[in-house]
Amino acid sequence: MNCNPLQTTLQSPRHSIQLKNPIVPASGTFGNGSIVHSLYDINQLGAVLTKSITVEPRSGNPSPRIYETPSGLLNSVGLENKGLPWFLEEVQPFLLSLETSKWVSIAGFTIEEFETLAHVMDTLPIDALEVNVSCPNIHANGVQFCQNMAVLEETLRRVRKATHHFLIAKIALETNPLSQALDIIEQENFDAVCIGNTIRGIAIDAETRKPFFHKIFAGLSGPAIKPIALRVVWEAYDSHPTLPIIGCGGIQCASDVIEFLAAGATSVEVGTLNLVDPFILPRLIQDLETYCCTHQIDLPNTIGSAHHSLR
Amino acid sequence: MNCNPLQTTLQSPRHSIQLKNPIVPASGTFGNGSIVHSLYDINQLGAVLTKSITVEPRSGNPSPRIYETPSGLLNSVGLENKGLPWFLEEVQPFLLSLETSKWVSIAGFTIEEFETLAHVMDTLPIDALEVNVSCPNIHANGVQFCQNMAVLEETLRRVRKATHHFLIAKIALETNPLSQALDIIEQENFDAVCIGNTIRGIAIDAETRKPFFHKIFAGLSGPAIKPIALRVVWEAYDSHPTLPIIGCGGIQCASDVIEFLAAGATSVEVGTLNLVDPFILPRLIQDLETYCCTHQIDLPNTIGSAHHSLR
Amino acid sequence: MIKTNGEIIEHQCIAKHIFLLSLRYPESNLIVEPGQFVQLSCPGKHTTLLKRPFSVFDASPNIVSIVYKVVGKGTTNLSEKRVGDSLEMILPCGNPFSIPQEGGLNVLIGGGLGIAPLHFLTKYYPKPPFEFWYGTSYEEEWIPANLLQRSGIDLHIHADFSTSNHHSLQFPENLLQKYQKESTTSPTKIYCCGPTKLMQNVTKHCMEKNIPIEVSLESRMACGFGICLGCSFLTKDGMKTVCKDGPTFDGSNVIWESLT
Amino acid sequence: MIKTNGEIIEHQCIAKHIFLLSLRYPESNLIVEPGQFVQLSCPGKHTTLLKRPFSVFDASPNIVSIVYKVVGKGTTNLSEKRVGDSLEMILPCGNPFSIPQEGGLNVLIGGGLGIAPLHFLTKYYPKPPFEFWYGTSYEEEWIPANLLQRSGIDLHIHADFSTSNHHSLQFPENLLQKYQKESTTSPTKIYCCGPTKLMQNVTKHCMEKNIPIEVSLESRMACGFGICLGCSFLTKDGMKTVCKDGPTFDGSNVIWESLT
Ligand SMILES: Cc1cc2nc3c(=O)[nH]c(=O)nc-3n(C[C@H](O)[C@H](O)[C@H](O)COP(=O)(O)OP(=O)(O)OC[C@H]3O[C@@H](n4cnc5c(N)ncnc54)[C@H](O)[C@@H]3O)c2cc1C
Ligand SMILES: Cc1cc2nc3c(=O)[nH]c(=O)nc-3n(C[C@H](O)[C@H](O)[C@H](O)COP(=O)(O)OP(=O)(O)OC[C@H]3O[C@@H](n4cnc5c(N)ncnc54)[C@H](O)[C@@H]3O)c2cc1C
Ligand SMILES: Cc1cc2nc3c(=O)[nH]c(=O)nc-3n(C[C@H](O)[C@H](O)[C@H](O)COP(=O)(O)O)c2cc1C
Ligand SMILES: Cc1cc2nc3c(=O)[nH]c(=O)nc-3n(C[C@H](O)[C@H](O)[C@H](O)COP(=O)(O)O)c2cc1C
Ligand code: FES
Ligand code: FES
Repeated sequence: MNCNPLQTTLQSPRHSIQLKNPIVPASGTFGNGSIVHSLYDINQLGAVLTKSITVEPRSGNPSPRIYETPSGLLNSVGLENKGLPWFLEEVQPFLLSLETSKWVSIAGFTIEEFETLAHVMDTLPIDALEVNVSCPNIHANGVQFCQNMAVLEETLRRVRKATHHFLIAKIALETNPLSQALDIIEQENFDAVCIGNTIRGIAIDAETRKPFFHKIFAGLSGPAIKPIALRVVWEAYDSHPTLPIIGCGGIQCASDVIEFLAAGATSVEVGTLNLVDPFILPRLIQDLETYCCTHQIDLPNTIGSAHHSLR
Repeated sequence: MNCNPLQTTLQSPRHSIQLKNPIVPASGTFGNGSIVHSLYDINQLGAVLTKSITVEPRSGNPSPRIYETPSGLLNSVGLENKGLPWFLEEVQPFLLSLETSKWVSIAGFTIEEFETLAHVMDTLPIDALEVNVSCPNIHANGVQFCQNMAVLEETLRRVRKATHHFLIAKIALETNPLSQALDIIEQENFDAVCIGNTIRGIAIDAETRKPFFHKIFAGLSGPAIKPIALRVVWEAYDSHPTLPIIGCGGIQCASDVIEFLAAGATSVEVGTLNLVDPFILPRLIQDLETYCCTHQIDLPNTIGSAHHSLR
Repeated sequence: MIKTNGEIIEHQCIAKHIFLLSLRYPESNLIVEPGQFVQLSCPGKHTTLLKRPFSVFDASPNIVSIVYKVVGKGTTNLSEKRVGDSLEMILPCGNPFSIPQEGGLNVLIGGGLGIAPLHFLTKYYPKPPFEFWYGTSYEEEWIPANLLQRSGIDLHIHADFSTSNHHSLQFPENLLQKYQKESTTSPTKIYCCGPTKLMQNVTKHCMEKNIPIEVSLESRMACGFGICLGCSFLTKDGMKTVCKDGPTFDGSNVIWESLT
Repeated sequence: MIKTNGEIIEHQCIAKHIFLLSLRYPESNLIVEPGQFVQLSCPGKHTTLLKRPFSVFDASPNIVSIVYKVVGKGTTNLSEKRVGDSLEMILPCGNPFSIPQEGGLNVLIGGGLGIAPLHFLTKYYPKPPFEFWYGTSYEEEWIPANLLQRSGIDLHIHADFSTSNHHSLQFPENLLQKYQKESTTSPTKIYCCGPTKLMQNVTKHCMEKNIPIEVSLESRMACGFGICLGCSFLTKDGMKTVCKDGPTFDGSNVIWESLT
């Protein structure tokens, strides 16, 4: 059989990055790569993406942090990380030693923090910077950056000024109005959008009838949210067909990947399933290859194909 | 053991309805009650709620209409029903013969249709009218009534004028801004809010890489959405503690019911699980009774208790 | 219609990806008729929520058998179950076939697993003469003849693997034509179950020849007992549910275009 | 650490709601040490997504055994599995206990199922003298002594059902006090596994008496191998993950308040 390669290109007006394949780990569900690299060669992945880094070290939220829901996971990790200086010292050397696309995720609680992070990352020879604008903005009453259009615009503008890197805005699936947020992402010369992060949910302990998490709210991820993530990707491609989309939410098998591509994603990120099966990413790549072979399709023509089928 | 009764009261400033217990079938997942009544006595339910009725008969959406997702269900039934005259002739007599709280769900595609339905229902001796404002408004580009605050306000106002019934506004879980929608519900003298309807999702057939549903978008329900529904109930109770809330989304066991009550619901609706297990509602009532007995709690003190635990 | 637990008492692979599964349940007064189906929960490694509908292939007091093909999550889970495992089920669902005429010639046309309810029909009504036509496009999916004949009735099984068309559209037309040339009596009734296209073609043929035709339809289902309208489709008598108003229908009443 | 399929070769109920489960896997060169755990997938009627962590109760080449208690969805599913079924698992996870000193007196304190990794410790290191103290608050959950002794080592099992307090807090204190009165030699090391409160109390005692204490912690986990930070907690050396940096820790390093 004539098998097409799995290469995919995230192409914006100003930048483009080529990936060996569309399979990328989602931030926060892959550590910083080194643990998984001891299990298999992570250079085979489309890209490696680190856990969101903040300026200051953060001990995150109190335990418990994990609650399983039907086909999903609520997490209240709270962006635990050892902060920017540690990242530069400990994570950077490993990341830069990799031979695939190297992506770093940054998270701020103020616009200034985002700016600082982008500025520092600008000097590193990485391939893309994912800007986690789905975290709460402490200046806007804890509302997510992507939920306040003025804040979003200002944040993206200042990040864009601070770095020449390929920039990905990672937004919440609840972003409203979605179309306006995407307009801003395009206008502020971001190169791609990642759709999306976890959905806000809560858990209550039926035994004690108290909130399960200290922070009450937590982020829902996993297969449960896939139909929603797929819908938001669909809508984004529909309204912004030239903005590269990285689909994320509940992916667990190659046909899920195909569905996200057909809905309009150029690549995907896989989160929760890494926690269920540490070896899932290489299998996804293999299965995707098999799928494309047996169905005689290539990736460039698959991206957005569910939309084209309607015309 | 000293067991407390499961009675619960939906109490608004102008109206109150007492239910034998908090267990109510969700509209559209129970037919009009008669099929299930042939399986068990549905008079034991807290209330019986009919499938949403529209003014005109509707044949609904083309098949396929059902797609299973991980712990969830996408449906594209499209409000199929035989219309108002049929309802009055065929459903009404059965409904009125019941000996529990009788609720009717109405859905319109224009404000006028809602008004007409409310007006006609006003003459029937039913106990509550659930107003499905989560369906698309054809005058507002198909946006749901509850997503456009001006439309929502006007709709509720005219429905309220058209009937003296106990009125429940059934809103989408995605309603944004939620707090403003709840303000409107209270201001327009609605008596309760049902939170919530299905969440918009899509499915793509990985084999053909085409949308699975003719209408592309469908409604996601079932256990997958429970953490989200519970969160919206929590937020509603937090901001509007005196507005009675009917919680709905993914309930499948008695502890789910307890969680919704603790989050702030006064009663609950069960949808998808009726389709999985036609006998679930009586079992929920029984299990809830057992739970309350073994935990020595009563319903009035359970409602909202997860909030009180924080104070 | 009841909900009960069925204990697996027989589970064997009878063709490629095709299994015969028999379940024993405690309720003894249940009447299960040909054309009805069961809603079977299929838990296992692959997460499932809804029960899956399967036609009754055979039934005797306290026992129901199905024949199923592994096509996805639920049926894969099912195939890993073993004798002694127990599964929740709802049964009987839907309306049975109408009673075959004793004097007449009842012709049964089954495509693929459409064989299941027709097999039960021949077993349930031992008196009427049946002619049983069975086709499948893949030789390896052929259900062994001894399974279809185990009811002790003399069946005429016509098989046709010659068509590569996987909807087996030619098979009934060829046979119907052949039948009409060679036979002296015309069928008094045709019962058909199989791929939708097959049933549509047979119905067209029957309507032309004025032969009563009864079909057993399939649809994506959620509840399986008429409360969700997930399986509604348009008939000449208006919208009907496959699960509750059917799955057996007078073929001439079906508006085939509405069954995607 | 590998992902593999374990075939159930032994599954028995050994006390109320408590089961012994042994799985055989194909990989032969795997080293599994006491204190490590397995992440076991628990599919079945109740939907589960994540694997569940269980301490290794015993291991020999190609075989790993756990002892588990039915407390929720996954363990209920597990209890319905039968010999011959196979389960996906990740193993070995986490760090083992440090090697017990051969000359010294190693005291093991297990509360409830905390017994599991300690049992494996006694079996894995046959030489060092152990004193094994085992307590459980519910008599019906008592794991039969023959299971704990089957390794052939002479164990001193001290049981105490007298406390109705279900965290069994009194049991180790009573025993530690008794021990210190009666014995001439002091323990060279204490290994403890059980409810968090128990471990916290034992640690406090040990720190007062200057006895080295190693604990095996529990936490709600997602990944079980250090990539999600779902099980992070504060130690005197900063944030650590239970799954990757532990589950075995020097008790004196743990900040107990951060383990809710
Ligand atoms: C009234 C009725 C009687 C049936 N009788 C039989 C029978 O006797 N033997 C048998 O093997 N099958 C029968 N089916 C089909 C059977 O229900 C499906 O094959 C089964 O539900 C697939 O479940 P799954 O979880 O393995 O597939 P899924 O993982 O849910 O889906 C995989 C694929 O299976 C197909 N499929 C899914 N649901 C249905 C459905 N409801 N109907 C048809 N195809 C579907 C689709 O192509 C889908 O892409 C019957 C269906 C109906 C409605
Ligand atoms: C390192 C480690 C070793 C363990 N070793 C054993 C062992 O040897 N034997 C054994 O029986 N159990 C052990 N546990 C606990 C075991 O993992 C849980 O009992 C199990 O995950 C519960 O799964 P479930 O699906 O049945 O419960 P769920 O339905 O998920 O939850 C039901 C209840 O179980 C409890 N629970 C859930 N997850 C955990 C968890 N990760 N840790 C503790 N309690 C939990 C909670 O009280 C919860 O409310 C260990 C846990 C860890 C972290
Ligand atoms: C434990 C956990 C930690 C996460 N941490 C981060 C993070 O640090 N930064 C971020 O942008 N997203 C984070 N996420 C979100 C994931 O990257 C991903 O967007 C989300 O889980 C949805 O994808 P999934 O359904 O495949 O998991 C985290 C998710 C989980 C489950
Ligand atoms: C098949 C189906 C049909 C539905 N029809 C209606 C309807 O007519 N009117 C309505 O207000 N909600 C309708 N709903 C939504 C349910 O009433 C309920 O709000 C939703 O399914 C969430 O609850 P659940 O997760 O318990 O199913 C329908 C849901 C399903 C699955
Ligand atoms: S499947 Fe629900 S009405 Fe037929
Ligand atoms: S459970 Fe994921 S880091 Fe420990």
